[in-house]
Amino acid sequence: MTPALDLPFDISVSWPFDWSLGWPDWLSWPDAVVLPTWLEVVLRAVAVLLAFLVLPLLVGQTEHKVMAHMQGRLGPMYAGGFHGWAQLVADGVKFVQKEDITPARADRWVFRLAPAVALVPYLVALAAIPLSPSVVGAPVDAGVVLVLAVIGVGVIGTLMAGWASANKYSLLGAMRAAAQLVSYELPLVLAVASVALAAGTLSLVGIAEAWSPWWLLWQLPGAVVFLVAALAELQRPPFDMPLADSEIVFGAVTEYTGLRFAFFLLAEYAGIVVFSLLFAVLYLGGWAGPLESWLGWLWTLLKGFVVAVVVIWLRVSWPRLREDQLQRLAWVWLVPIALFQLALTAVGVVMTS
Amino acid sequence: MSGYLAVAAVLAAGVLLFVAAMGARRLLAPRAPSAAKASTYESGVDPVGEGWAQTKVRYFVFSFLYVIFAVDAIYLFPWALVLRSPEIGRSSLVEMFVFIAVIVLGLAHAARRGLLRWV
Amino acid sequence: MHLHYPAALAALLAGIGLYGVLARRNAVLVLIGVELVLNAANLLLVTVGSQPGSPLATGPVLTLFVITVAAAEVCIALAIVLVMFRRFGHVDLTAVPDLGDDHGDDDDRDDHDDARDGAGAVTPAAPASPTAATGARP
Amino acid sequence: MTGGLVIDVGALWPALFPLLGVVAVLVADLVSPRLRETPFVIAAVAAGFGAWTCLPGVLQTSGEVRTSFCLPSGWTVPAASGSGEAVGAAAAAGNCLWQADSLSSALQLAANLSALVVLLLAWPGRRARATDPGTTALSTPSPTSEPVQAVLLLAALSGTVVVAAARDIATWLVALELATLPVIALVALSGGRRAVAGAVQLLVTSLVSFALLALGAALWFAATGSPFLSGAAALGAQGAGVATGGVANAALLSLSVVLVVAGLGFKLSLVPFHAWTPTAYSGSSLPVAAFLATVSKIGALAGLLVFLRAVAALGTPGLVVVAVVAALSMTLGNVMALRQDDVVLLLAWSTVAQAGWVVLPLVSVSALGTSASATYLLTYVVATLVAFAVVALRAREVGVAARRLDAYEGLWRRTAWRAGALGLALTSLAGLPPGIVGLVGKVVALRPVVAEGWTWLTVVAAANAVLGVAVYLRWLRPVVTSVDTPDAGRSAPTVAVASRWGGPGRRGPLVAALVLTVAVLFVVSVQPDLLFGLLG
Amino acid sequence: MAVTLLLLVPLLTAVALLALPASVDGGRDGLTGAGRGVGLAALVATAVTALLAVVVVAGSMSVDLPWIRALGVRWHFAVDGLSAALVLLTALLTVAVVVHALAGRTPPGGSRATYLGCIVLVETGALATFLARDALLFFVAFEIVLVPMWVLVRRFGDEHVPDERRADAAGRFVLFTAFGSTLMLVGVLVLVNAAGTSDLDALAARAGALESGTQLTAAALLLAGLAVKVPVWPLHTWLPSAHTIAPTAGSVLLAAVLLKMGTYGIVRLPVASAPDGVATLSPALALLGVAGILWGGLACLVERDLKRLVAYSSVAHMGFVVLAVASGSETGLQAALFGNIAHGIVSALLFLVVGDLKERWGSADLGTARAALRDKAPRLGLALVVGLAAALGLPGLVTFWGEWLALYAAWSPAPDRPVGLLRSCVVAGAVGLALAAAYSLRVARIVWAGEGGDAAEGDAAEPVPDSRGWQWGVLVTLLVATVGLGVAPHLLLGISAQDVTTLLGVGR
Repeated sequence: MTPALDLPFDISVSWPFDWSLGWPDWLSWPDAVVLPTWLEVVLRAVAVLLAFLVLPLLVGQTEHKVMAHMQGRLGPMYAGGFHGWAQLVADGVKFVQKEDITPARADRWVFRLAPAVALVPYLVALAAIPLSPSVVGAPVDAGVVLVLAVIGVGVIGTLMAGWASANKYSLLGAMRAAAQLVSYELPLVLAVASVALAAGTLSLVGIAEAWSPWWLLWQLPGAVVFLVAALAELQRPPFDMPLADSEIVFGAVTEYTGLRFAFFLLAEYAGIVVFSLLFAVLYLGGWAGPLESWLGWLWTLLKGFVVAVVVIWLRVSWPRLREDQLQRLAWVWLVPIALFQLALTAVGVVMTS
Repeated sequence: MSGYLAVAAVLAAGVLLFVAAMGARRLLAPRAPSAAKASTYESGVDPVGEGWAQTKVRYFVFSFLYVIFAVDAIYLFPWALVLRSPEIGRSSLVEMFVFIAVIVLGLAHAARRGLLRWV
Repeated sequence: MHLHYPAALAALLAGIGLYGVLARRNAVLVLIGVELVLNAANLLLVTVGSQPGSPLATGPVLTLFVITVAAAEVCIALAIVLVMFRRFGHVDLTAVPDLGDDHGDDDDRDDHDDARDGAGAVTPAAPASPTAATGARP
Repeated sequence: MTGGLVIDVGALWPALFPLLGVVAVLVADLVSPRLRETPFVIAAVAAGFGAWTCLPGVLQTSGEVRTSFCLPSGWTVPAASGSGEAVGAAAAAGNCLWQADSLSSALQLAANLSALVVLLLAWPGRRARATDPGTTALSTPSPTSEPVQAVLLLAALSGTVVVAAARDIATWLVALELATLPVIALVALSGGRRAVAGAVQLLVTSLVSFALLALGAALWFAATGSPFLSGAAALGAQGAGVATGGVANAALLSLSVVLVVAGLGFKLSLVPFHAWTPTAYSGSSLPVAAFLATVSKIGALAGLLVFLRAVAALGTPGLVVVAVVAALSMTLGNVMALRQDDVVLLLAWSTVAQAGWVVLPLVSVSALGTSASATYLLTYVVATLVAFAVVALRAREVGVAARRLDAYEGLWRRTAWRAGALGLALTSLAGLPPGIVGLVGKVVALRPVVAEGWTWLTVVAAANAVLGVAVYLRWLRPVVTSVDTPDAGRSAPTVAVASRWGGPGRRGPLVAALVLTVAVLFVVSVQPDLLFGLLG
Repeated sequence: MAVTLLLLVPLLTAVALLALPASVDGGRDGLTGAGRGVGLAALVATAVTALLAVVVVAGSMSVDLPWIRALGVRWHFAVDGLSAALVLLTALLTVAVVVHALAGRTPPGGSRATYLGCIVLVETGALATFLARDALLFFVAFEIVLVPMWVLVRRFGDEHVPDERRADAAGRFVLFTAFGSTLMLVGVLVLVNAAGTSDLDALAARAGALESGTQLTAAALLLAGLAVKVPVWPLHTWLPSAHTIAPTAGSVLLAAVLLKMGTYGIVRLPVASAPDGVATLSPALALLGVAGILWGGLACLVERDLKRLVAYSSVAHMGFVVLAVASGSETGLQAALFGNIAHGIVSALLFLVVGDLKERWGSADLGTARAALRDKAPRLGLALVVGLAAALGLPGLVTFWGEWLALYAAWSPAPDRPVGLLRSCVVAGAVGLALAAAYSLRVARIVWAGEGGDAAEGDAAEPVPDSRGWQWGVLVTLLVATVGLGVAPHLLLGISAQDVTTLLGVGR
């Protein structure tokens, strides 16, 4: 894969020595071993599920600690011993033991299914994001489209929850969430389209392979748009109007208790993971780095983790936006910037190809 | 193996996860329903009226805008695949600029007419 | 995969959609019925387009077009349904006044209503007027 | 760009001008959102230029085609599984997405001109309307609705223009909807409760219509494997019959034809798909109703012709569906029109009836049938526009009362020219001299029917010619009746409503619209050959 | 060029008259200067038209220009033996009608300009119909008369009847004839489609080549359509009401001109272009003709309204014409054409007289006892008696030849017609003549001799003003024509003989 930006002068970042010797033989996957399809599929699903259960917890724990330290406090210190590492596990156990209440006026089935609809899309999205060319849960060609599409489904979960709760605040929260999610989905999609345009492929692996350090500059507006839009998609502060507990109690999830509520929380952190990894793959070159073919997956995870920390950081440092400011930001700033980025990318591609 | 098979498997795994978690809850969580618990929670106040009373038309406007723009954005992805084509690359660039210009014009129109102004 | 299954699914979708269009009185449900029929058409297009020998990717491209038009249609439709709700207080299609024959009742000649709409029509996004919000339900 | 699309911009101007007009209006609106007349000026100029650029296409001899968006031959889609010779035949002109022969160009010209007339009818006044309770002197004036109207009108116009020249299902489908959707918004924007009722009816209709059309298009694609609406593609579907599944393909094709006829039947307001027509006409303002009655119908018929011409290659002996639908439309439309005392409703039901006449010649799927159908449509369009212009002028004087038949009591004595125009229009619609063009239109419409030997249909048509005469004479009667007190027609207590319902528009554009349409009607009545010359 | 002028002069006059604003045309009475100007203009125009008609007929002129190329319709007008007399009749009669109208008062309902404009427009349509030599052109011309005639009946109709009856009569007239002409159009299209041309001469020339099935279809459609206009029993029901309601000018034009368009059309189209079809249908035609004769005669015997009575007598007379056509022989066609003219003159005479009487009496009810006309208004009485005598077919008057020739022709028809049936029809037709004698004498006895019943008293006994001035001049002209052509029928028969022979010869 040739780099998309073919400059007249040659400034490719070359690492000081060649790390691409590859895995030691004993570490590499034996080519000869071909698993039966069903087994491979099951293994992949289990692996993705495991990652899905672990990574959000990591992010959550990081948030606890990072936020605490930024605010000059300690955060959880007791559960599990060392710096409260098992705090979230304990939370999970607690949630399971809580009584599950379905309000009397609720639309029962919709109410009960909503958490799953909110959560599962992120699982599927995670499956399609490659950590390296070979380490990917579900290798699909048009990965970008798939990830964007399933993320879009998440909003339905929130809407279902808000509508089925038969609660004024929930409905209002759901409306806000829906308006926000649809508004920010557009710049998100446009930014991703720009990257896809730059790479000339819809495959996430292909995009990451086409990445070169110059993209950091070339795709910067798009990256900013993506990050902001992703924050809004996650309904994280400063874009947490739909949940704003001081105004509308807890928005769409006001009526939820116990494990179902936990699912919504889990969905949020899974979302952070997904978007961080996606950002890493699209804008940071994914597994590009020293020992690429060997430790590529680690690079992706690390980059994603850094992005996640940024997301946490933003939560701590920004106040909540008002609903109308939020919408204006999307339509008046992000969409035009994303379109500008698109034009920039297109011109660049045509000039250089 | 098709990647989509894996996607389906992951989907199934997600559903299984949900079902399993609910099963665990059923085993572990207590059940003591009461009318007060099952009533709508509005910060301790008895619920009055319906939710739709607060619904604003504004939300619909954004959904309209989204539907239009998102569907337009769909066309950008196929474009990504042909932009490098020596035959129609450049003409597609021009076409897409016209396309984007029209979209921007529509957006500007909406903004100028005050559709994006909330208060 | 054999093409019969998607085709059968498309037929099923179209049938359900048509049933929805014909049997439902709620405007939104009719809209959903129409979407089902459109999806049947899309499915058919994609199915047929996936046959080898279509260098223009006609099937998927056509599907895109149909989706686009359907989206535009939904926008208009929802806007109209919204206005309908504000005007009539319901979205029941069978209860829309039929103006097709002037030998019917003349109750719908509401000129006051027309007057107010002169301003309302300018900005479709204007917040629901007090009468529409409170006095909507008959 | 060797090997790429061959785009001849010159052939596209009829559609490009309205689209450029849309852009120009939007830009003007960006600069100042409180414009009233400027958008209409821009729109009128756009429609005018659009009409002007149709002329080269109209003047080309029959058989010539102005093409654009031509695919290089290598990209031609093979017809489904075989019949290579059919593909070869199609390669000549069949792989252009835009093909405007003289018939298409004539329809485009008519659409542009009709839109121009509708614009004149809808022309806004200079001042803000006085009866608008929303704007007091102190509050900031809200953006005007005129730019929106102009944009919607032009958008629908461009859809109509494109559909006439579209030769592939994608363009065809998208253009048809582009011609329809803005009109729904126009109807909804043009009034109050009644307008919403009309818009809802129109909306449901066009939703269902689009669903059927999309399904029909998908079936066409499934049957032929080709996105082109060309005879070669249809032949390909049949030719494949020998090899595999040909019977199924033919069946698919006929199913597709039925769906498309039904879908476009909605747009043409053919019975039994007509129910929306009176409500929509009645609810919307006069110019919008005029638009529905003319430009929309042109678009629908253009779409139908594109499709049927492709099917015609199969040599289908004739479409019983079309015959039945035509007979029903004529009969029901006329019978219902006979009952109306409201001229807009009368025109609405007359549309239904005339739509029956329009599709009548299509029972013979031949060049004769298609051009006859277009001819009849054009005569109907011109006459209807004249009628609407007269009603608009009357509405300016007496307000909403202009919709009642008795508002035309003694029109002959008061304004003989206007009454003469209305008389010419009504007799044209009825097919009586002095509206010779209507008479000739009926001759033309009946010719293919007689040629194909549809005896029962001719009898139904003859009976409906009589019913139609009765319908339009009902309107003509008050016109020629003398009223001894000259002001009897104006006594309706609706002067307050007048400014709103009739619109605060100025008289000049209305008169211009009337003069323009009457001139056309008169010229083609004296020399119908001009009209036929248009259609090649 | 004269042919075009012949059509353009009345057309433009009519348009100008109709377009005159209400303020200029001088109102209904025409006493103002403008009103007189309008009347004079109409009179001059019709006179010029009549002059042109004479010139055209004398010179056998024609015009042939392309008109609607796409349909192959040509602007082809010409005069021949079949149409010459009708053209003259139309042009001259219109002058008479206009003179008569100017001499009397304009009926209420509208301005004088509109009234005259409609009359002249009807003339235009009739002339165009008689001159047209293209089937589709014929159809177009055929339709022109509808709207002005409708206006005449609807707007200027009898002021003494309620508005609904006027509307009913006018509407019935238009709808019946429109239906008939649409059927005719379909028939024309069948012919044109089969023969590939719409030129009447070419159609007639190719008649032999047509299949019998096509001929039958075309003939049936054409006969059915034209029968409405003639009118043939049982399609005549529009006629009595239209005649009764129409103003005098309208009645005269209807009876003397419009009905002729039907019979002329039958000769011109089906007989010429689908002879075999007509031959097949001739028994039915003959039977219907006879039915019309008898029905009209019987209706006249019991009818109380004088105008309706004359209208029914028209039905009877037209029955003779139809019978003559059904005979299929040369004599038959001659009889039909002659009967046409004869009826035109006589019905014009009768309608003028009856119209005047009705205007003077206020109604035309025979049941009302009135003073004898011979005493009170001898001129009108004379005209009425002569007209009635002509109606019963008295030898020496113009009608005699038409009816006698018709019966003669039906007695010895063309070889391919059913002789027995036609001869039975002749017998029935003779009965019809007897009926005509009966009702004519009835009217003469009641109106002329004043023997209606009890002695008239009150207003009805008052003398009616007699016909004077121009109106009397018109009546005299018609009287002269009635007697003159009755004495010298060969003047008329000679004109058409040649063309009838050609027509029948070509058709075989």
